[in-house]
Amino acid sequence: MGNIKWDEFFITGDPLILGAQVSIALTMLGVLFGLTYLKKWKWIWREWITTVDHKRIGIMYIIAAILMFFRGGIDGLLMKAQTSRPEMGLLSSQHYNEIFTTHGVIMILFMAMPFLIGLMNVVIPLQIGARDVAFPQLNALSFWLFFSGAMLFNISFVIGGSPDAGWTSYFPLAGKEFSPSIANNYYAIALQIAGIGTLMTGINFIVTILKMRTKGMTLMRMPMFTWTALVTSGIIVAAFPIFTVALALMKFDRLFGTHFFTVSSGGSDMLWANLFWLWGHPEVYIVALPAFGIFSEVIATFSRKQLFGYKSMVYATVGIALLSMVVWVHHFYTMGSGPGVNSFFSLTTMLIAVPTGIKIFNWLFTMRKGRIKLSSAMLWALAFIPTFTIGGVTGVMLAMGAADFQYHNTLFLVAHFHYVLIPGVVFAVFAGLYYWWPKMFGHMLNERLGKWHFWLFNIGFNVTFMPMFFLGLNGAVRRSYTYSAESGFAPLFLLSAIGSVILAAGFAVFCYNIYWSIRYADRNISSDPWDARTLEWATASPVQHYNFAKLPEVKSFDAFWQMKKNNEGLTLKDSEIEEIHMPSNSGQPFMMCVIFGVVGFFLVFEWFIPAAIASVGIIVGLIYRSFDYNDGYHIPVEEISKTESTWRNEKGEVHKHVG
Amino acid sequence: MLKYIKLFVALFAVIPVLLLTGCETNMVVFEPQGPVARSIMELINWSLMWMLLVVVVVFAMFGFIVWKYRERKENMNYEPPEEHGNTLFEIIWTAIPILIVIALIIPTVKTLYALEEVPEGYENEEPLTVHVTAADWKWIFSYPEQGIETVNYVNIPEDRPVNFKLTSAGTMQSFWVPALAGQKYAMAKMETQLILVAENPGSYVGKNSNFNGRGYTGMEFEVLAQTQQDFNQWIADVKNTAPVLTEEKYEEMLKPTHLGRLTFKNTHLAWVNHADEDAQTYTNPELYRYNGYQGKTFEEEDNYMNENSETESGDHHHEENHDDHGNHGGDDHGQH
Amino acid sequence: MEKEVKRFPVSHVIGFLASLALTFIAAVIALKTSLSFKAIMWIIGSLAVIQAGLQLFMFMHMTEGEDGKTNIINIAYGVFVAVVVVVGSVWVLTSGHAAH
Amino acid sequence: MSANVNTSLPLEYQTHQSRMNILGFWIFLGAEIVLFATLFAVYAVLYQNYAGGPTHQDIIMIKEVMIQTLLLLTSSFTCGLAIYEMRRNNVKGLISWLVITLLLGAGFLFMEINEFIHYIHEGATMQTSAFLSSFFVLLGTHGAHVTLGIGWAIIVIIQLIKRGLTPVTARKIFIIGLYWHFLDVVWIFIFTFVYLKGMVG
Ligand code: HEA
Ligand code: HEA
Ligand code: CUA
Ligand SMILES: [Cu+2]
Repeated sequence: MGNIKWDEFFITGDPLILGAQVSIALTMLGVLFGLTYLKKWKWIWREWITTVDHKRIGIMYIIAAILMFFRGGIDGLLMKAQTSRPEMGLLSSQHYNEIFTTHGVIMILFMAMPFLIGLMNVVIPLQIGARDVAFPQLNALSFWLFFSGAMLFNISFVIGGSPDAGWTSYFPLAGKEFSPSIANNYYAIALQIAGIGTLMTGINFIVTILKMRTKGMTLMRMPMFTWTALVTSGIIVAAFPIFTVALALMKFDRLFGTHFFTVSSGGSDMLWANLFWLWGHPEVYIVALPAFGIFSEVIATFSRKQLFGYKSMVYATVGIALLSMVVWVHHFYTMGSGPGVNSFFSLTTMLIAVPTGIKIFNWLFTMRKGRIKLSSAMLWALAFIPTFTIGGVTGVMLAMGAADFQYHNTLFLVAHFHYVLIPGVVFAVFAGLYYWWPKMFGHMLNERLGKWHFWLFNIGFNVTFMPMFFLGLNGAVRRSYTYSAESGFAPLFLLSAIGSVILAAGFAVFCYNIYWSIRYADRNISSDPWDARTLEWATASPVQHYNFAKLPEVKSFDAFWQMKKNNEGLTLKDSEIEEIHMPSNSGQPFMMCVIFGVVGFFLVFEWFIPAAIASVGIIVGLIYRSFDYNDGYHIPVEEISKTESTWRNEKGEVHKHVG
Repeated sequence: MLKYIKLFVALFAVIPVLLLTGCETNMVVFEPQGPVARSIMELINWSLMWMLLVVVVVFAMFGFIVWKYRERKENMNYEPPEEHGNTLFEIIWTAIPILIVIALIIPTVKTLYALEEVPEGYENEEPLTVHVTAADWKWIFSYPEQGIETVNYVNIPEDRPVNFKLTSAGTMQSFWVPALAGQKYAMAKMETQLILVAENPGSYVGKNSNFNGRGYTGMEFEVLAQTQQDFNQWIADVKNTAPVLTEEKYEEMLKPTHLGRLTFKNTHLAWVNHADEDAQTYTNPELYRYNGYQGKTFEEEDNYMNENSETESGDHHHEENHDDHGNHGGDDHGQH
Repeated sequence: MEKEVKRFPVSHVIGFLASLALTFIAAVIALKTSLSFKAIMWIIGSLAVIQAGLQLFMFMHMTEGEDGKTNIINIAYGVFVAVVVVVGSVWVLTSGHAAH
Repeated sequence: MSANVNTSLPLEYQTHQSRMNILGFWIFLGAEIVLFATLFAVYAVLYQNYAGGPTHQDIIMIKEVMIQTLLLLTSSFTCGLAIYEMRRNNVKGLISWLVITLLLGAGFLFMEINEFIHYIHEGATMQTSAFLSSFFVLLGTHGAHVTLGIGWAIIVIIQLIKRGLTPVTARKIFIIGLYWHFLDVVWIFIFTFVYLKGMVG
């Protein structure tokens, strides 16, 4: 570490980056100042940083994800600005490369996944009638590791240089031979740290869902979102170890000069592509499946009808999960593995259309004969169906190996994946936020602003990405920072850029909606404002930290709906209240986050001795945890009955109506 | 509310229309200039038809259901029935997609196998072999039979199959001439193969579609299809007038730069074929130090730059630090 | 599942002896016979799989407890993915490529 | 959460939390299967890419490897005996067998490190060729797991001595047992598909 080259350490020379550096510094100072001024340090430490409460962890995930959406979104806008006219000079090619790389990584790994995991955290224990997840402290650690990885990745922008080899980071380009800068170390190390957190989340949720369901909730009575969370966790556990290994090998190649993927000494670049997509394809279903679960809940609630074909929905989900492990080669049909391999993977890929189709039609038939209430949450779910169908059928076109030779690496592909990712994930998290917001915060998001948000975002989305299909078919390739005027691409690129402005306006309305609702929205709302069907609505809003004073008993699918219909299980008598055992808060996960961040940072800069010293901290942390026998604490009966009386009516009934 | 729904339906109705018209506009994928690209286009059209069917059915059902069952003032008292599912319906919408998948996979497999062979009707023509070496950021074409080499353009005879043997001197590229054929990767230390035929004389854009670093944009080349006579004439001209490619010149060429067109009357295959497993690796890690904090690179025996990395990297760093806006593509950029 | 109170850990000893035997057989077949490479690989590969099963059932008691069934599904799934990864990678990366 | 105690079960299964931990660990082992499978896949793809460097036959010391295998197999057996003693509530037996297990494990590790040093002296390092990169990383990952297992087991033995056999310590021991057997399973495949195959092919 002796001779740090400071001139290379901070990225300088680019006004955009200088602006970013200044604004980051100012924001950080502002936050620090605000916390000090408002004397909130203790509060934030006690109530948030050390929390092991699944709802708060979920909310922290969501906040982080929204921040990352901002970062990724601005990357997207910059790219659109750069390609709005031929031969634009807004971004240099190097800068453009860094931006699409960070955009892809951040959007998928630090926006989509944490957003969905955040919603899972908030909702799943409630939906299954549990008081927390199986391993609350591990859950906090998962969050903090994700956070550590995300922050490490983000500082690359100002310190050391951003990764620039695409979110797929194909070798040999991403190797030291062609990217000697440490920028790509950030990719390997930050994703590794976040990935460990994700893997643990997967294990945690499998055990939670299998072992912590309340009495009577058999597997086939679980809400659809819980099912998709379970299956998603299964994919996480199967796929993330592959990525862990791939990233580790990448680090070995980059830091220690091994030859897994290098051009020289027998390495195989194709091996990286193979391992990356062995994880990467399941990854897209990791983000898609929970989203499907959210839509299932929202559509059923706002059609006032049970989910149509529940069983086939479950089988379809499991089918998608199994198929998702055997289609990865469709990302590199063009690598020349021969027609036999390509035929096989064309078939497996197309087969995913079948279970997905089952889902689409089941959603449509859930609405049939229903009474469809066009709330903001429902609008997102509705818009999802046609737009995702477009994304899906273009996916099937890509799946046809021979045809893919003409689509691969073009904007047609870029259009496809935004048409599945944005309706399939972003619409879902918006639907989920509008739907569960009252559960999380005790007030609703403004519906009027919600409609503005919806229409702007939706129109903007289609205008941005629809032209890309045609650009792709006309030969426009992806990841190209500019194009010539003669190419004839200019009009559609411009249209697309205009769309992205509308899209951004939609997002801005969303942010304003959050701000407005926090300040002005009515706090006096029912605990069940949508007249919903599942157990999370059977308790207070916002949910008390122990979730349920008395764990509900489930007798059928759509448990809460049936409880309301038969008017049973909704009241709580004082005599039924017992002490509740809850886990204690812990500062350790946060400490681990810091240590992992420091170790990661040193490794990025290839300073091995400091990294080794810092990693002792990790070992100490693990040992400390092993000796930690803290068994939590008990909430006394009086406190529970006091809390319960604030939201139930005098008879102890669930408070149902807005008033 | 009504207004919203109308807007909704209108918005999504535009989309299939756009898709439909897609087939008639002048998009390169739909204007094939040879049998290989045409067979892919036929497959695409076949799939478009089915996809359109799916889209129309889903959109129609969607529009109808949302319209008919939306909440209105009149139906506020309507309480939807309990409905678990319907086995018959579920079987139908499992079976039909399976049938569609079958309808799609059969021609896909046929085409996949056909693309490996010389296209139908050209089996009797002797294919012309051209070795393609992709380097950062230029395309090198070697004609082993004719013994000539070109950079960033390739001339081929019309109506004769051309067998491109693809490899790379470093990063991974994708060789794509959309008007003539689909793409295929070019990778170091291995060889992939792409066969195509140009039916008409003409100039077609070829490009790299696989991102490979800072100079990726503008890594294009021209494919010029000529009559057999013109082609022969061109070969003869090259033999007479072009300079000789030396090993030094070649190594210079492999550095990460954009070059214009070049022509030589011999080929680099004489001293290296990058497709060989144990070919020398002419990598220049020192020349890629242009962003961020520099980590260490590893000395490989075959890193070309090792001996004199000091001087070379010194001045290169300077010159390449500023972006290469006016620097890309030489004269092949945008000449189509 | 009943508590294990037997005086002698029969299943462990059998498992141990079996694993020793399997290891030696594999070593002898691989190092001392002159069967074809393919034949040897199939034999020693199968022996390895048997031995792994031995560990899972005899030593790790995979099927015991209220989650025995879950464990079986879990491990079967893990093995499925493992096979996909190994066989799939080798298949994809060795077929079709002209020079390798 | 410590409610739901069922004393008719073996100690390690008695609390609901313990049952969850054990299930969670099994699922973790599922992930470990995939992790090692990936390393095996990498090895299977690269194992002939010698790049002019040493081949299997040049370096493998099959006798030493046989001894390592025996050590690890035996340690798996003694680890099983430890759990067996635990279920008979025999803390002393439990600790003794555990210590023997760890000693065997340490012996294995010692030999493996020697083996690596020997290879490096022969000029076969991780940087020499793709074959050796995959070889060292596959073996090294297994070795790192063994190291971790030993360290972790020591920590748990300390807790066992301090607290005696409780549902919590019993569960921790049980989980380590699972881990240890699992590492043996992985070794069987390494032995078969790296060493024996290397000597044949
Ligand atoms: C949420 C994310 C998500 C989802 C859900 C999907 C879903 C699908 N994807 Fe997509 N895909 C991505 C994200 C996603 N994808 C990303 C990020 C990439 C690019 C990565 C990169 O290179 O950077 C990509 C790339 C990608 C490729 C690689 C192309 C290339 O690189 O050349 C292919 C090829 O087969 C493909 C296919 C599919 C298919 C067949 C589906 C199917 O699951 C779709 C199924 C759905 C439907 C078909 C619609 C509904 C069904 C019906 C109405 C029934 C009837 C329909 C039929 C019978 C057709 N995708
Ligand atoms: C979930 C995943 C996700 C999401 C949501 C998005 C969202 C967007 N993406 Fe996406 N994108 C990817 C995943 C995603 N992307 C991936 C994986 C790649 C491949 C990367 C690679 O090639 O390696 C990619 C690549 C990619 C490209 C291709 C680059 C290229 O190949 O040349 C482009 C280009 O237009 C693009 C644009 C956009 C835009 C405009 C949005 C918009 O939807 C974003 C909208 C959000 C905002 C606009 C929010 C912030 C803005 C405001 C609040 C407004 C106010 C503030 C200001 C204007 C300062 N993306
Ligand atoms: Cu690259 Cu085979
Ligand atoms: Cu995919």
